[in-house]
Amino acid sequence: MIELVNVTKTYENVTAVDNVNLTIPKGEIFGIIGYSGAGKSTLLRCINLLEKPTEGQVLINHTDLTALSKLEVRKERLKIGMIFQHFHLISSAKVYDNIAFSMLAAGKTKDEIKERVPELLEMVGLSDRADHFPAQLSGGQKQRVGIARALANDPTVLLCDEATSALDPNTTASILKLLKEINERLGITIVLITHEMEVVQQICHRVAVMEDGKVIEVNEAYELFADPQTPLAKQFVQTVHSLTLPDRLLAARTGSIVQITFRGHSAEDSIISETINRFKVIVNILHGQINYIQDRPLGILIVEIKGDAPEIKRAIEYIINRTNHLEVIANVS
Amino acid sequence: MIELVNVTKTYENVTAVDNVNLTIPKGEIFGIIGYSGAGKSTLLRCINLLEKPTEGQVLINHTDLTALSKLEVRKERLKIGMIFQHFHLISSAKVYDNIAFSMLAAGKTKDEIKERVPELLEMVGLSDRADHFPAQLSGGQKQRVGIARALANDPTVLLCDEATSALDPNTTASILKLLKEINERLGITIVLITHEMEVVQQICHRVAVMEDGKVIEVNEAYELFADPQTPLAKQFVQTVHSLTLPDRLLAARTGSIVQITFRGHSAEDSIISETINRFKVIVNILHGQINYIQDRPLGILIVEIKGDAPEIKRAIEYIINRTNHLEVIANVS
Amino acid sequence: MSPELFNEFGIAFLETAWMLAISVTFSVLIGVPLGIGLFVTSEGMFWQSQVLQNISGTIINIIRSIPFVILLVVLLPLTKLIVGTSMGPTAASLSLTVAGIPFYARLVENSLREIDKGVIEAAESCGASPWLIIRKVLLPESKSGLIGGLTVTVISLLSYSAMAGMVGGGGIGDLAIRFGYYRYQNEVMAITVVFLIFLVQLIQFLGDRAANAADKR
Amino acid sequence: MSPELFNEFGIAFLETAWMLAISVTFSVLIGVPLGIGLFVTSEGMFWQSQVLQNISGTIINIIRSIPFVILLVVLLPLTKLIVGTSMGPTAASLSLTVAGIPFYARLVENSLREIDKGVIEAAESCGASPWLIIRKVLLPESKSGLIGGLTVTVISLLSYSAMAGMVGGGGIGDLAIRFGYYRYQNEVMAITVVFLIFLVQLIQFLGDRAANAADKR
Amino acid sequence: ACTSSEASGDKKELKIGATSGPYADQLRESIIPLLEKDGYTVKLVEFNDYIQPNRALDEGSIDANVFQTSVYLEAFNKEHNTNLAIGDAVPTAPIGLYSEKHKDVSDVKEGMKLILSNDPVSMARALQMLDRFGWITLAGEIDQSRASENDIVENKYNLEIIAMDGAQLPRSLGDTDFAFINGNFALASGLNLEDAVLLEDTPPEFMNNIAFREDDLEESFAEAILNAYHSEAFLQYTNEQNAGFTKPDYQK
Ligand SMILES: Nc1ncnc2c1ncn2[C@@H]1O[C@H](COP(=O)(O)OP(=O)(O)OP(=O)(O)O)[C@@H](O)[C@H]1O
Ligand SMILES: Nc1ncnc2c1ncn2[C@@H]1O[C@H](COP(=O)(O)OP(=O)(O)OP(=O)(O)O)[C@@H](O)[C@H]1O
Ligand code: MET
Ligand SMILES: [Mg+2]
Ligand SMILES: [Mg+2]
Repeated sequence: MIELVNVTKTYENVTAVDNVNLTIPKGEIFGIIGYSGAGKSTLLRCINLLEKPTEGQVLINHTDLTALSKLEVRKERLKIGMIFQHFHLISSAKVYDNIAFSMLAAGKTKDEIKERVPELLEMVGLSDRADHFPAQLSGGQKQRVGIARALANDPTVLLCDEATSALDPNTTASILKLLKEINERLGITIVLITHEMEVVQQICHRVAVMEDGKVIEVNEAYELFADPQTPLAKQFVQTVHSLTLPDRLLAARTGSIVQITFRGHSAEDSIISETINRFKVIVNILHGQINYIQDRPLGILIVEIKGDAPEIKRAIEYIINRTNHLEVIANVS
Repeated sequence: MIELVNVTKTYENVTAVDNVNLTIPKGEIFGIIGYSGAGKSTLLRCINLLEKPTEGQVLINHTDLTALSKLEVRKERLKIGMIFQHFHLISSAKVYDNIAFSMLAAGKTKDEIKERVPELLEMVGLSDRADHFPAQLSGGQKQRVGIARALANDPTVLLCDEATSALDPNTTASILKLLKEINERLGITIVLITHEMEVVQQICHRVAVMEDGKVIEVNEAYELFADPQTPLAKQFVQTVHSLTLPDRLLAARTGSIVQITFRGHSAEDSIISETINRFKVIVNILHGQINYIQDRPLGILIVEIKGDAPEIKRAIEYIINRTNHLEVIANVS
Repeated sequence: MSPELFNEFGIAFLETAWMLAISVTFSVLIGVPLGIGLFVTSEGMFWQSQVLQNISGTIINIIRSIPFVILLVVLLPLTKLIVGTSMGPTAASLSLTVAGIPFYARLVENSLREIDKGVIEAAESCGASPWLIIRKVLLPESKSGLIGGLTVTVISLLSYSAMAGMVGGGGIGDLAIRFGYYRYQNEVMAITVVFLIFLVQLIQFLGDRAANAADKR
Repeated sequence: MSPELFNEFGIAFLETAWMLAISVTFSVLIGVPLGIGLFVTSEGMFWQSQVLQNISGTIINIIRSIPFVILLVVLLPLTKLIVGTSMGPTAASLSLTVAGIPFYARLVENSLREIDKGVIEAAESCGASPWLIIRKVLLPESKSGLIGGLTVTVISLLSYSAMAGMVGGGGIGDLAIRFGYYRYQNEVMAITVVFLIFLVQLIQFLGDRAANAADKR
Repeated sequence: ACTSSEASGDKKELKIGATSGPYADQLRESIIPLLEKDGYTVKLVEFNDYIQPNRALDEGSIDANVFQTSVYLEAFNKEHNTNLAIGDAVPTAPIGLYSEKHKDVSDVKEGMKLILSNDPVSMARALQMLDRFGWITLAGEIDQSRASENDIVENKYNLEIIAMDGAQLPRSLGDTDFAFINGNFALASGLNLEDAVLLEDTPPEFMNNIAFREDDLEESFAEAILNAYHSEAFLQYTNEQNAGFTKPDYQK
């Protein structure tokens, strides 16, 4: 478990992190989003004390890192893996030795290293690359080495600073899958910064939104998308749910156009089907997106409802009743 | 118009670009995607001869750049703006002077520069930052300066190498909007490399898929998503259309589960509604995504069809008839 | 310090200042273009030329490998031709200049190498001419490094100038050798060494400040 | 070349080799740790200490600001104490070493500065001890730069060693000075200078090759 | 003074120091071969400096040196508290006044340029000659080991006096009216001693000497070295190679 208590980090004249309080339970995948310069990296780096907070405490499993000596901090870091956007591998060391380095740091013996490194390589699918230098690997492969290195000492916490931003969609997908697996299989707590909302959507349980060094919103990933609390979060979410209809389409429609948000159970019920059966209306799905966030569906559909005005009205009332979220975009009839 | 004829670029032992033929008509936004190291940047840099092709011709508006003298190439470059992932602004020059530089390169007079630069700053929304140094700007602001610089000499072609990869979703959205506007308002041809499929989806008219230096697929952006031709393109598209249902959901279902792809007209018709009206079935939308690519809808829905087996069968046949794209995922009944 | 010594010291200081002024000025005037030349003819740059690289690289290495005393002797005919005399501070300055040029040129080249290649490329993609790139990108972007290199060059030339006494150039270093060493006047030695150290620290301090002020990153 | 001169030349070469061997060895043995010390006590590094930085920076600047000729003289008592004699190649080596240490230390520091800070940070985030980071990250990652710096140091010490003649150190540079400067035998001077140039080019060539081979980026 | 390491009389391995030039040549070409015939192994150490050879002699790094005048040696002994002693004089190249433009001392004019060596002893010799010409006035008796331009109390012709490295003097001869050039450098640069405007009539205190540690004066190696200098063979060498040198008493 990670607890940040009143954490503040000030550089000469900049307050990069401003009085942040956060509790991240064991086994959670916790996302941090926000504009460039919001303080995301600084906050993340405060967790393993790469950046010493100016004020406040960082507790990992109830141990206050800020109260520890340098040596003790080093020991704690063995339990905190970190993955970097730009990999930061030792360019003069082979893949094997890059991973071994991390175990040497933990004081592991040669034999332990010899046993463990191949396992790790296997896990990240790089068994055949042990003898390559980083310069001979692709971006995704380098990042896998970074992950293997971060996991070498069986950490309980994994910190990722934009670990997939520089990667192509396929590689990103494979790395997210790996992270999710690790989280599920080993119960590792993962804190990750990203500017890709799909990453949040695909693997985060909860998310913090940062602005000007402050955490302005902490929300379940699902809730963040379904019902963002702050304007900033709304903006970010909209970039994913940008359900704007082409003018051409709007112009050609004859019925009422409504946007319906289906959350949780309502998304799994056949509400559209039932509406069609109950009322004399035709429902045409114009636009929409259903995302499964933490295996829970969040659906947004823009539909056109055609029929007699009273019927449409009743249909809309019915849908509101079932979903609680309906917004009329255009009412032609 | 950009024509690449048999363009090949070889370094000592690597063929970074391998016999590429492409024609990009005026006013098009053309995307390039592919794995890291596929040769995307090299190809793009061949267009303005930052990289001189080992073989082949690069024609811009029918002028063969590879046949020109250095001086003439410089003149042609005035008509080709370029935007870089890492901005590459002159750190010792103010925003104003960074943009002015580009005009100095074109031999513009002081007066012309004095008139044009504020216009450009206005266009990218940075009028109040003229006197700032790059170090005092946010990532998005730096990129806007980069765009203003690239547009300073009214180019007919704009080359972008991962211009939004390092930016947060909001900034990315605002820059894409700007690019789209420029393209529509000024008719500038834009060639852009990206690893973000949403970027392709949002602004590209056509897309080239590269692998090992070769262009293995050139497709309309819409077709790329609707019907990718190569396995690589399929993989990339899937990262956007990753319609995987949680096991929990699949297990609990009682009807047939089918995936339907709606393209073009079929997406604008109310097929689901009609199916429900025509047959004795209940249709429950489990998952789905409708994207408007170049204002044309492309929809993928996973629906559960419940009812009597023969009815379901007829419903499915009807849908196939109307959409041509239906795939049965699970047949419970 | 006796009045004569004080006087002597003043003259020596002026001689050193004069030698440095000349040699630093010309090291900059010739070293900067040379350094730029080395850079822009290097691989991947706009005037790439392996031949020019090799020739200039070799000449620079040659000058740098000749002991300064020998350089002084070898250059006498040239000194005579240019300065009109083979002795005195001005004559010594020529040898200092010849030693200073390749030294500073290399440092200039190194500073230019540290400029982000992407910025130069961006300038090229604008269609900028090499001259414009040199004036508006290379020089401003490396200003801080150029000043830092200049500091190192001035200090090195100050150190070399101690040998200027061989051709009657005088200066502070020569004072230390002639009086401090040959004539056992330890206080002269001590004073000059302390003064030299002070001077170097001052040069370094001013150089560092100027370099920082020039850095906009 | 007469047989005696040839002989003289051989001896001079051995003397130079000996002076370089000693001074380069100790410049490395002391300069590398010192350079590492300078780096790891700099801002943001794990043993950050402004005090140590200032002290060592000042000492280095002081040594570097004293002209080598004067350094040679000032160090004589120390030389006597350590080497047992104040003359000959071994004695000269001590002054060369004292001049070489801060020179190489600065170059080592500069090479270390060029290591991607992120790699060091990644190592720290692994919980690695400073020693492990020095051994497994700093040294291997800067190997190419360290070799490049060593090349520069060797060439500079070779150039300095020409002044070793002052304390009877001999060597090739001294041979050039003795014959070329003191005896007006221009042809001997020419031969030695050519030899020196050749030697410098050779050192540079070998250094460049080794540095390239060490670069895994 | 330092101890000489081998006090025994049968020391056979010698190191002799000299400054580059005729004194080193005398040793290399005549004296050392003579000594080697006597069964000695001799190493010649060349210096480019006037202090190090004495230091080295004092600390026992070398066994004898040849480069200095008696005046210089006495001053050195006093300054450094050493016990170095003179064995005997050697043929000495006289310092001379040279000029490319003038033929006689009387050609001196107001504001002329004059260059001389910057080492104290050579400078003292030059200054004393100038004093004798009546060009300048020195402040009484000058310290031979510390003399400098500062000892001049009156500069009658307002001569511009520039001190520089001794070996550099012949090279700058063309840029000056007069130059005091040490004989060794004059010869090395191709000047003839006879071409001098005026040669120093070297007084005994300005003869160059072979010096030993005082304790070693009686040692057999010192005797052997002196014998070599006193030999007929060396006289012959002197006549052939060192024409124009001022000869020590034993060669007269
Ligand atoms: N060493 C430092 N000295 C001074 N200011 C700093 C330092 N490091 C970071 N900052 C400032 O602190 C603020 C937060 O920086 P941080 O890197 O945490 O932002 P971020 O949210 O990670 O941004 P990005 O998305 O661009 O990585 C910024 O304003 C930055 O300029
Ligand atoms: N100067 C060069 N010398 C040798 N090989 C090079 C050079 N530049 C690029 N390459 C190689 O050419 C290939 C294509 O590189 P390129 O940068 O075009 O790829 P990319 O598709 O842009 O990749 P990324 O998505 O990582 O930017 C790579 O294998 C790369 O290693
Ligand atoms: N060797 C010099 C000469 O003959 C005198 C040196 S006295 C230390 O002029
Ligand atoms: Mg960050
Ligand atoms: Mg690229």
